[in-house]
Amino acid sequence: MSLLEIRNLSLSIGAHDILKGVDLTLGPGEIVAVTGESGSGKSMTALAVMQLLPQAARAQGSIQLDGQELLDLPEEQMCALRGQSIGMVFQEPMTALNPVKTIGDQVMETILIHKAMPPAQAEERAREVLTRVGLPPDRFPLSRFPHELSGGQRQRVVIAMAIALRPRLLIADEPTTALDVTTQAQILDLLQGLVTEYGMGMLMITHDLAVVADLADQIVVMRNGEVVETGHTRHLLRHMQHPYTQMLFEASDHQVTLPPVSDLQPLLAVADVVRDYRKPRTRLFSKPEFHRAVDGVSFTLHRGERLGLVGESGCGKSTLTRAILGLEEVQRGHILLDGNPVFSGHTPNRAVRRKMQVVFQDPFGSFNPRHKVDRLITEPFYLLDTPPRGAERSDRIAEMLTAVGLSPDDAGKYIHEFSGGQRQRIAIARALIIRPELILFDEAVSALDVSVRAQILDLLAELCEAYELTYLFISHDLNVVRTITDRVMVMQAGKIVEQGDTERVFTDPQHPYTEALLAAAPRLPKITQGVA
Amino acid sequence: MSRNLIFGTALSSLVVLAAVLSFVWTPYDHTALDIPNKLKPPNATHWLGTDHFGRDMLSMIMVGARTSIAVALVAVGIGMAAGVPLGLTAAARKGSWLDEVIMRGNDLVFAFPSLVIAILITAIFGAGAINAIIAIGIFNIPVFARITRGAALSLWEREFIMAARVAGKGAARISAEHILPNVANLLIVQGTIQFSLGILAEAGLSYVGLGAQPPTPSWGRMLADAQTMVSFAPHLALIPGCAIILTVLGLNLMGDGLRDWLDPRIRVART
Amino acid sequence: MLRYALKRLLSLILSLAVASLVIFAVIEVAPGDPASFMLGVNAQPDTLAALRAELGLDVPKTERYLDWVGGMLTGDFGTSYTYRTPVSQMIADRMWVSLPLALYALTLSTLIAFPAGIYAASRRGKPGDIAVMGATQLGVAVPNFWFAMMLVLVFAINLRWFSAGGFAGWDKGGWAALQSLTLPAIALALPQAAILARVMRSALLDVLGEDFMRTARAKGLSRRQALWRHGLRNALIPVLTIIGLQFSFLLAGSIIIEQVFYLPGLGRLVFQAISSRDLIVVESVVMLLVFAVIVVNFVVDLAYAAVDPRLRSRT
Amino acid sequence: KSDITVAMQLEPPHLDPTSAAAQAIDSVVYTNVFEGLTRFMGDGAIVPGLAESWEISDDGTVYTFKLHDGVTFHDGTTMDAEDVKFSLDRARAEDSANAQKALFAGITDVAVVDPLTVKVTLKEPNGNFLFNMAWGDAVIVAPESIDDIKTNPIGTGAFKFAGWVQGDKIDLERNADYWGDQPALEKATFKFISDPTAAFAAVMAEDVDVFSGFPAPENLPQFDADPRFQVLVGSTEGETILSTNNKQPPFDDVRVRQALAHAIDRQAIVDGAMFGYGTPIGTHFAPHHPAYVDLTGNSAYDPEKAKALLAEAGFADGFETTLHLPPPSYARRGGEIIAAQLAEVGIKAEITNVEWAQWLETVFRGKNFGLTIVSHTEPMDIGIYARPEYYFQYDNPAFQDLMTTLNSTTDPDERTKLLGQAQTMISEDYVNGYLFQLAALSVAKAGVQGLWVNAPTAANDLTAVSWAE
Ligand SMILES: Nc1ncnc2c1ncn2[C@@H]1O[C@H](COP(=O)(O)OP(=O)(O)OP(=O)(O)O)[C@@H](O)[C@H]1O
Ligand SMILES: Nc1ncnc2c1ncn2[C@@H]1O[C@H](COP(=O)(O)OP(=O)(O)OP(=O)(O)O)[C@@H](O)[C@H]1O
Ligand SMILES: [Mg+2]
Ligand SMILES: [Mg+2]
Repeated sequence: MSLLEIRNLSLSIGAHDILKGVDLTLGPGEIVAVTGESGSGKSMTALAVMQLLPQAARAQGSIQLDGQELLDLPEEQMCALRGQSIGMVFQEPMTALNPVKTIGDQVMETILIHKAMPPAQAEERAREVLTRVGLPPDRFPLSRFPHELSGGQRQRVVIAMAIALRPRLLIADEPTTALDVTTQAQILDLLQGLVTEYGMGMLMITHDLAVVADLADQIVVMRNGEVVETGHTRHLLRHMQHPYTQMLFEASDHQVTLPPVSDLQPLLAVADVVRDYRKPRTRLFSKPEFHRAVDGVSFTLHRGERLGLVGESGCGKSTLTRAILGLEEVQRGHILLDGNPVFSGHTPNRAVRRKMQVVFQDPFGSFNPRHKVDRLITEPFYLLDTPPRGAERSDRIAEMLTAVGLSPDDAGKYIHEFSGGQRQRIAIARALIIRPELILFDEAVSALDVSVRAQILDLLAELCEAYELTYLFISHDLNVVRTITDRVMVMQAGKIVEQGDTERVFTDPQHPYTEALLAAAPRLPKITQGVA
Repeated sequence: MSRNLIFGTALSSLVVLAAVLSFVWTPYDHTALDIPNKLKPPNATHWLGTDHFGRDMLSMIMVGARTSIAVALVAVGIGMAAGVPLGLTAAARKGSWLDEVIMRGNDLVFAFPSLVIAILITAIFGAGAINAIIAIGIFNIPVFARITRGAALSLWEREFIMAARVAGKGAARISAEHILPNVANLLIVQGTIQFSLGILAEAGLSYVGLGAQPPTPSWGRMLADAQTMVSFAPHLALIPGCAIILTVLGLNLMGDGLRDWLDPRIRVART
Repeated sequence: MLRYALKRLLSLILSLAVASLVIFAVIEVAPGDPASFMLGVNAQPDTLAALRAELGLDVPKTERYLDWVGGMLTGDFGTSYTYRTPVSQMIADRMWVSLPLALYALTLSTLIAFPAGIYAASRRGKPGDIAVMGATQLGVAVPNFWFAMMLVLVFAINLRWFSAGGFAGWDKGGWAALQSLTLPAIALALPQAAILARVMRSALLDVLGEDFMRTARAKGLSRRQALWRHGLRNALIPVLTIIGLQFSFLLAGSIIIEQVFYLPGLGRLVFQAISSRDLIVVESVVMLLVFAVIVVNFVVDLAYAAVDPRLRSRT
Repeated sequence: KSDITVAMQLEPPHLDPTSAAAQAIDSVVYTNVFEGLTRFMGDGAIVPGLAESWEISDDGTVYTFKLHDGVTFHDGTTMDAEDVKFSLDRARAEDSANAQKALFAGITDVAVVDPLTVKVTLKEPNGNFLFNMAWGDAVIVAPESIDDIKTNPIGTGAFKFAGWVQGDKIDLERNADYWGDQPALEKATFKFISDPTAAFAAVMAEDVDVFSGFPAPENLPQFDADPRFQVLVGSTEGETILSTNNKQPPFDDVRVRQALAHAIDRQAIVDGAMFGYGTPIGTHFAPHHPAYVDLTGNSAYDPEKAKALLAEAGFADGFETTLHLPPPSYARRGGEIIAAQLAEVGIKAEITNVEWAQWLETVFRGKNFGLTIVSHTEPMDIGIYARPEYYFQYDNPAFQDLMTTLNSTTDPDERTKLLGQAQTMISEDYVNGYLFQLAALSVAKAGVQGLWVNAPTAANDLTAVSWAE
């Protein structure tokens, strides 16, 4: 008999139908992965099982756990099930823990709230599960507070809380999305180990198809609140039925062809750059200590070249970007663009600045919500001595919008009228409008859904053709970097540990860190397309 | 628009309307004494009765609204005019000595018990509307400085500010072009609330005799005058009291409504 | 933690120093001479000069400032011009009225606000919430002195349950003293309680939307358990700020309230001292109030650290 | 019942009546704690105090006082001629802090004849000398207790100082060793309630037994109608006047001052500000005094005449001036009414409310004012009109001569005549706007008897007060 059985689950919030007849089955010891693009209803399905839906939500259909119907279970009995029979792990480890309670208390709470065992024993159990998730109490005492742990460690605590009572069902909603590739690999390993060890069933929600392919016994693909396809992993990968599923997998491994690099004139020269941040003082009059975010970085970027920069979160990628843009002074070394320093004296160099533009990660945060698109994308005109006016200005706007696949009419709209992908197009238009010689992409596609990401990568390739772009592409997503760059640098703790032609680095990494990074990254199996 | 906003706006507009109307028309001359007819309860000729000098209460309440609004409005204006630039500067220069000085200065003003200082200021420089405005205004400065800085700081973290910096814009320009419009909602809401607090403060100062001077009517002074007569002429205390309560209530409801309407996420300090 | 406390302490001392300068400067420019006030309309010039010398008013201002500050550091606040008794003694006496009053009011307002705020937050949008919030809107709008007037009218004059004012004195027993502080405390507390209840509610609602509350529910805690075990302590952080600020409002608010109930507290003292130009008393009392506010905020900051472990490790 | 709680508005700053002007000091200690050679009675009469009797030399310059035997101070020391000499010499000394030094100005010598006899020599005869010696500023104090007299007053009176809770109350208790008749009360508490509302509430709630100098006349009818209370309405020495800066244009023109006088409706002020309590006056003199001349006719309410006078003085369109109002309600309320009445004849008086300290500084000493309202509560103070530097700056040599003559005149009839002349002179010169004599208003519980109804000086004489059975 199956552990969890969802039949014809429909859900509406007010007038919106969020889920439409979702079916899903999960057996003990099995991992079922639910995937699909953002907003497809993955989280809502999970929350429905937990009966932790938003207050206004109305659910119909049937959700059975070991034959027990959950939808019409009274709240007290549901409370008894949560934590005891069903455990749940959430996406954001940074906020999923109560900041004012120790991790020991929080893990023990799961046990104590169900009166499963007396406090002394509960504490013993807490130690045990924390050890199991890789936080042995001799190194991570129960008295630690969440803020004293890293993101990955916090996620382990959340997992420990969820498995403390060995629930039959574990629900994990994007448990690794917020984590580094290496940490992600460890956490996924841990989850898989727990499932086999305890014989739990796991409902795993993720939009990362590589993870899905790696881990799941069964895959459920959702779109707009409906299950479009479901099946055993190996079978589904080989025989995709639904075009949406195919599109999803195709887009995840999207490849573009870049035009060849013409001549190799050096454009950007970064030599031995060091950027220190002053740490908060530990003692009142002690000498300030420094955190070295960028540590002796040197490289050259040639005109027409597409350079990648990869590395874990916090390794200093964005800091380097800001230094190159001349937004912050560096403590040592020089950054020359076309032979001129970006920072002269203590002031940014305007003449150099106008040769550079940037595209940021967050499609929602990178625009002033109060300005219209025309004003937004012409902001870089401020760098020009004689900015275009009148008809010339509107022509440039129209040209740029068309170039990034939007319509000139969009100039009069506000940013909230656009989707995430469209916004990123606008961001690219803004970067291109003064025809800079260098563009920096700082995680420019990381926040986008796979299909949208594929479109943006296509757009970039087209633009390379049309405008002969030179760019530095920063990302933690190795697959993307691999296809969109000619050369790549690997950064670790502020240092560039390896650089070389992209293909060479990916196929034959020299540095152990690069190797580790590549090994940790989940990879999509080669999918034999069009068999069906 | 929420019920709060509609009700609050209606109530506040009523008060503003009464104040504006009082410039052109009041039922009686609000300064005209009629001692033989003093302390009359509300009746057909004097809708809200007469005070201890026989003056028409309705006329006085209408003209008093003028005083309350003027004092509170100008005080809020002072607070905004000085506080917002300070807050913007502090945020733009986060962590610098300038930020430190501005914020410590704010803390210092906050540390002074506002009413004591207001009393001191008016006692020293003389009672009167102008000094009341200054006294109330000074304590509005740190409120606006703090709230502006707080909101601006989080905006400075946003990527669109980074984009503006990449476009070569300086801190002053960014503050004016990007930060200010984005904190405007917050300031409007806080302004409404400070406005209502200003009305209460003016009433308090006038109550202790340090607000607008006679013959300019003021709700607070009407209350002070009424104090000893509550037991035999309760309308003298009830009417100005209700005027204050309704005005403040209206403004607060409007502030809350505005906040929900303009942006449900913004935070407003209510102290 | 200690470092954090030390750093806050340093800025506290700095604030106090600046505050003392400001207070002295502001008060010294006040027109009105304490000596001529004391001697009245028929004072002869020579008498006046004699008195000014006796009061130390003929000393240069900088010297007087240093004397004053130096004295305060050793607990000597000088001698009142009009009362001719040590200011520290007067303040100490008055403190026994003002401090219990402020604390009483603070306790009352907390006792009212916490349950009201928690109740409203847990019934968000339901009639109970709307009723409580409506009441608080009204409470915020009521001027406390007007409220005090109404309390006296109803409870002292008409019902005669409480005395209309005055202070029984602690020597008459704590009960009598508390009783004479009850009406003033209520008058001070209710408007503050309204504000506090609103803050409590919105802080709780914010916390209820946090991810860790969902985590708590996922562990099997009921809505109520999650609220009490995880919500309250986190909501306490903004609430503490307001309580800290309220303390200064209560101290200041008591100036008027003490007037209405003729309580011999600091507020009355400062009012009388201002009108009789007993500058040294004014300076010292205002300084004391500022000191109280700064210290309370310091304590609130430390309380934060007790509530929020993130602050403990921060330097 | 043998204890009483007397409330009053102002708290004394300290308790030495010989070194401050504050009337609140006298209100507590006069005759209760401290006594002088002579004393006021409730009806204003001057009777022997610590001096049993006295002889006046024929030329009127030597007073020989015979003191009561067996009088002791509260600290047990005896009161004798040395103490009298000490007290008078202290008051008239160069560095004396006595607020009424003028009272002692005429004394040239104080000599101890024997322990119970003192001889006081004056420069010239002074018809007011015994009156002067009755003032609170002239009470007899002892050198032993002078150092902390301000906080621990040691006098000879029927009550001893027993404690002071500053900001709240002062306790007195019966002096068992009192030389005179024992008072009926064993204990007395003076409570200080400055706020008029609080005063009303305190009386209503029966927190106090007596409220002397009740600040809110509007509440008296209520007390009167309530059988629990009695209302005592008497007279004070306070001439409430619209003081006018005689040196400041346009008030240097007598026509303008006369216009002011006619523009004011006294009765409206008495009704509006004092709710009917107070006697209209036409000159600076107490109506209950035998020498009083009713001159209210000189300044009858007549706005038309006021306008005409203003036009004649060249102010047909009126003018602007300032009106400084000290805290008491007679001034604040009266000021509002006067401002409105002046506005009727075209005079725009801008009201500035001031504290007493400010009033003393700007108005009284700085003479920087146009108009102000104040009650002159010193008894028999018409002499201030002979001082040209006095804040209203009336400089009339004829009047000054009149006063010199008066001071050296001892014949009662002659004095009455001279006083009448003086009253008329200032009334016809319209020096100030004469409004009304301040009423002494007190509320007491129904059973209290023996209280002063009038207030010839600031005092709450409790020696004769008792509770009815
Ligand atoms: N509290 C809510 N009130 C109203 N609508 C909601 C609420 N939460 C989610 N929705 C809507 O429900 C739909 C499904 O959301 P859900 O969170 O399940 O998506 P998801 O597949 O988990 O997406 P993601 O990958 O971005 O987490 C979305 O359209 C979303 O806008
Ligand atoms: N303004 C700053 N002040 C102090 N430290 C900073 C500041 N900005 C960045 N850092 C620190 O510098 C290091 C590098 O940060 P950076 O943002 O460059 O990392 P990143 O590689 O871009 O990471 P991510 O992939 O998460 O964006 C981090 O440890 C970060 O904490
Ligand atoms: Mg989701
Ligand atoms: Mg980054």
